[in-house]
Amino acid sequence: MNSEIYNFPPFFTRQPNETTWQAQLSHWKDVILTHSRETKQWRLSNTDSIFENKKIQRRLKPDVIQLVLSDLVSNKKADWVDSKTKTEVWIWWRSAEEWATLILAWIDSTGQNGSIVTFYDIAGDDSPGVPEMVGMDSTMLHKVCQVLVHQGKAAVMRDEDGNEVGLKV
Amino acid sequence: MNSEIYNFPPFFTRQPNETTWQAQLSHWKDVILTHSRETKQWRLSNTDSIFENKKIQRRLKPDVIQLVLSDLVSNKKADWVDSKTKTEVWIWWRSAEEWATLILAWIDSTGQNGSIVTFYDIAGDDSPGVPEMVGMDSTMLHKVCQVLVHQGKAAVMRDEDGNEVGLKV
Amino acid sequence: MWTIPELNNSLRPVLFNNESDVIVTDHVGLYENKQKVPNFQNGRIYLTSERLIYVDKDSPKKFTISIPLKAVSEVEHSGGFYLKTSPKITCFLKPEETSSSKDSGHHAVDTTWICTICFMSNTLKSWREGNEIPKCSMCGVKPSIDIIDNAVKATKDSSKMTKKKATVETNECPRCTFKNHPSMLNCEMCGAVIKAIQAQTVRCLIPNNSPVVAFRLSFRKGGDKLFLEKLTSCINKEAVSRTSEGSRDSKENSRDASVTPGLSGLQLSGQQRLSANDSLMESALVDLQALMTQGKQVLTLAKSFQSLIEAEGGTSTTITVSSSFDAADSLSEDVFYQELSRDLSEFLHSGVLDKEGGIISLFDLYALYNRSRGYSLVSPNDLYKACAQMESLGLPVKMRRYKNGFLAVQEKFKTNDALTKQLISWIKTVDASNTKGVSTLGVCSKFKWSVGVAEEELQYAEEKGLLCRDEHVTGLRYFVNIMCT
Amino acid sequence: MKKVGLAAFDSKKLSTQQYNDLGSTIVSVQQEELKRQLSQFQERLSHFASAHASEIKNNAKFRAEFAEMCAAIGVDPLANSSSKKGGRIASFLGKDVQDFYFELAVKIVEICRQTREDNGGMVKVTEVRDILNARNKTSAIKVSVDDIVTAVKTLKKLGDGLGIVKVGSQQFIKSVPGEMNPDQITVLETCHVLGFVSVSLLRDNLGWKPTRSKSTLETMTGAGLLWVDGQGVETQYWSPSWIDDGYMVAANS
Repeated sequence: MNSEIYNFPPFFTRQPNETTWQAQLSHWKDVILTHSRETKQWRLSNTDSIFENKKIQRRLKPDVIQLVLSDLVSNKKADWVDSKTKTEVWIWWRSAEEWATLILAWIDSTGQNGSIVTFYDIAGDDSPGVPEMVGMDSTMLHKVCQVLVHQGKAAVMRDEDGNEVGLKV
Repeated sequence: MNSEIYNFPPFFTRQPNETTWQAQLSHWKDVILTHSRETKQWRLSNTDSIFENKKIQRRLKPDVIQLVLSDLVSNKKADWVDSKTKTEVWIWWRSAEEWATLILAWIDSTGQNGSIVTFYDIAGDDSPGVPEMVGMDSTMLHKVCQVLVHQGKAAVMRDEDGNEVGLKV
Repeated sequence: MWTIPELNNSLRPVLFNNESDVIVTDHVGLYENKQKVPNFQNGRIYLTSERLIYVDKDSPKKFTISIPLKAVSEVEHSGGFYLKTSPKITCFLKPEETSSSKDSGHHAVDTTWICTICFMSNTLKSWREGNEIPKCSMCGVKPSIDIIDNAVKATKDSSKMTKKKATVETNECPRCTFKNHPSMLNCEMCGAVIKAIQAQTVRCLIPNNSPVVAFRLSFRKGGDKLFLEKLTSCINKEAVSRTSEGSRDSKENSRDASVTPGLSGLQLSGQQRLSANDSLMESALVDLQALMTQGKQVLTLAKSFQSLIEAEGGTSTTITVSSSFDAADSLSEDVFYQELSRDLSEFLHSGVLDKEGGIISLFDLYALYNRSRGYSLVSPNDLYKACAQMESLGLPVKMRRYKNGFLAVQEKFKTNDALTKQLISWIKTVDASNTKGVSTLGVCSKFKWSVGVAEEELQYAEEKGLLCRDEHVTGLRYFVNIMCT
Repeated sequence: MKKVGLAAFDSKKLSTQQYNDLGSTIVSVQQEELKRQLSQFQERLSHFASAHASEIKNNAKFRAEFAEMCAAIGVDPLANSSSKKGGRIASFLGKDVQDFYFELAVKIVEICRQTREDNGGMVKVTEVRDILNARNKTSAIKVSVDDIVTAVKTLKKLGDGLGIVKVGSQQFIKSVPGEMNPDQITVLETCHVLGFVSVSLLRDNLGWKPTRSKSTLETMTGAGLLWVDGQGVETQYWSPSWIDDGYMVAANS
């Protein structure tokens, strides 16, 4: 994480200068994405501790946090968990497309082409699964699979009561 | 204590805002100097009643009192009685130079030029002495006399065992 | 007869010690005898208590001239209403001024010559070429002509030499003999004028037009009647004051000789002081003239009360600079603003601008300037208009408008970016690690700016992306912007 | 007959005592006399000023000297002890209504600058009025809130940076740039009731969530608009306008 910026007090004040503010937003984007990747955090709430740096006693004001999150969403780096309340987002530190290719590569490398692969296999907690995808949120995983279906590379398998269970590549 | 700010509750809390804190310090300086002048108090301890306003149940915390006293000293309005323990100060609500000129004026007006004037005459408890100097602490009086000596306007007279007794103008 | 006056950096004539402005009118042209003086056809004419000064509009430094009122014998107004030409005021010059046109080469000189017979040194009063050769006062023998000539030449050389030596090396002050630096105009110790500015005198403006009998002022945009009225009153006053000069003896008020010691002395001196005060108040405050003449004494009396008041804890507002500019309603609209603008520039350069760190907000300038005037105050609108013209008048100061509408006046040569560079480099030295930033108060104490100016300068740097801000409960601080790299 | 020995010593002590008493009485008597004379001089000077108003006004050199004299003895040359009793027009030294407002504008700028560190650049108009009227008690004219508002309006010409801000029923003079957001205005308004606000008070009365109150209060404290009192039952944020007369002491010293 770019610690120099994160320990820079003005980083926690909304900058009135437009160019500086845009730069500040993009720095916040990097900080959040890196943080999520390193801590394997798929969801981020607007009260997450990332928005407070106790070491320099600075924290981002609530209204500014919303601006940062909306900026993430508009840059397709995150999606609102609930677009009405807008209190939490899913973090795409890798885009859905990148995750899709990773799944395909994993399926290839484990020779499971053509067989049915359940969500659990891909990202189950204690299953080897796709590297770095362990514990991915089901909604996010669902969206990644849609990408594959959309690309015609896989079909979604449903169990008896119709909720999606796995993929067939 | 008539000044309104003395009855303003936040006056007894160290203000977090730097600018407000500087204003608070200077108000405390005025309050203390006026208090000393009115009550003819030459010394002020860090447990003096001035630091507590019972009417509004507010009192200044010890560490803040030290800050106020050190501010007085750095502004040459007070001297530490003992610069190690720093528990008490002498209050210069008139500077040593001002007191010196007052002594000279008093000596002139009472026609004692050239004669020996003892500390007791100047500031003895029941001697008329220089107006407002009655009961001045000997160390302070000594410092004032040093000013006169330094200006070459007077010489210090010592008794047999060498401690200073009076002035010769 | 014409002298070239000195202009200060706001292109206004530098007034002598007790000289004061009376009136100024622009769009005036100058004639010598009957002819138009080229290059002197469009300028401002200043009438002061002692001089008439013409300052050209286009090239003030080159075409500026002045003439003492003493030289003018009478004044006449002509033209204007029925003639198509603009109204004029003709000033006739005193005869004897014009007649001293003799070649100054060998004007009268006092010399001493030594008699070759008895070696007696005889002094010779104002000897001229053709005079008859004097006899020696001791032995009555007439010396030969060349002895007299050598003596005359010797005294002339020595006087010229001493005069030159005196001014070049020592520049000694006539009043207190303090040896000033050669370039000093006023003595550092007592402020007396050492070198009357070598006012080159010019015989006539138009070549070989002398003797100049009169000069004429042509008023292209009016204002002549008012100017005439003020000019005639000045000339009459000039005449009156010259005759009474002899009688005004400045008697030094003698200090009471004996100081009786002791208690009775105390009582006596106290009584004397009180009665002296009473009599002074009695006589001085009778009418304006009395107060004028005894002004100095009354001022010292007032000052003596000052210490008493301070002991009482009252505040006595000390007025720093008094501005002699008079917003008398006699000036036309734009001349008023120009003169106000120039006066503001002079006021700022009397130390006020330095004290404010080179930039002063229009609010603070308004308060300080009006405080220094004391009376007939200028309105905010007047001050704004005057400041707005500073740059176009070529004054050393200019008005600046910050982005959010804040107005200030600063030195002309200082560019905005130069100020910002200065600010940034200071912040970098004070907070090299860029971890604590600077507060507005810190900037104020460093650059001697007011809080308002400091905030504007910081925001200007922020708008440029050089600084960024940190809003925290302890207050607002500014850091060097590292987010944009 | 001169006393000798111990007796001489005693009497000497005695006489110095009387000597001193006499000395100090003389000093204090003269002090009183001087004070009487000073007020007489001030009176005469003001009277003289209004009697010779136009002459003083037109002679620039003398005017400056006269102003210096007034300043030295505590007569504020800008004060308008009008010779016409009452009424808005101060005809001291021939000043008309305009001069009255310019003078007022000068003092307003000075007061804003003086009290800025206490109140963050927001001073109540009524407070400015009290300071002005306390300063020249002798003047026949009492400055009103409307006078101050008008004077501030004339200052508009000198650029943005000084203006009137309405907070509920109260009017403030704001001498710092930047706008106050609605939440901050509401906080100041709520302070008019008790002098302070707190997070719980804002929650109970305005239904504000603690995070919203904390953030607004913190910004306002950072801007010097509120003082913090940490010794109440809960942190209380006070409006400096409640220091009130305290200003007068500060303003006068």
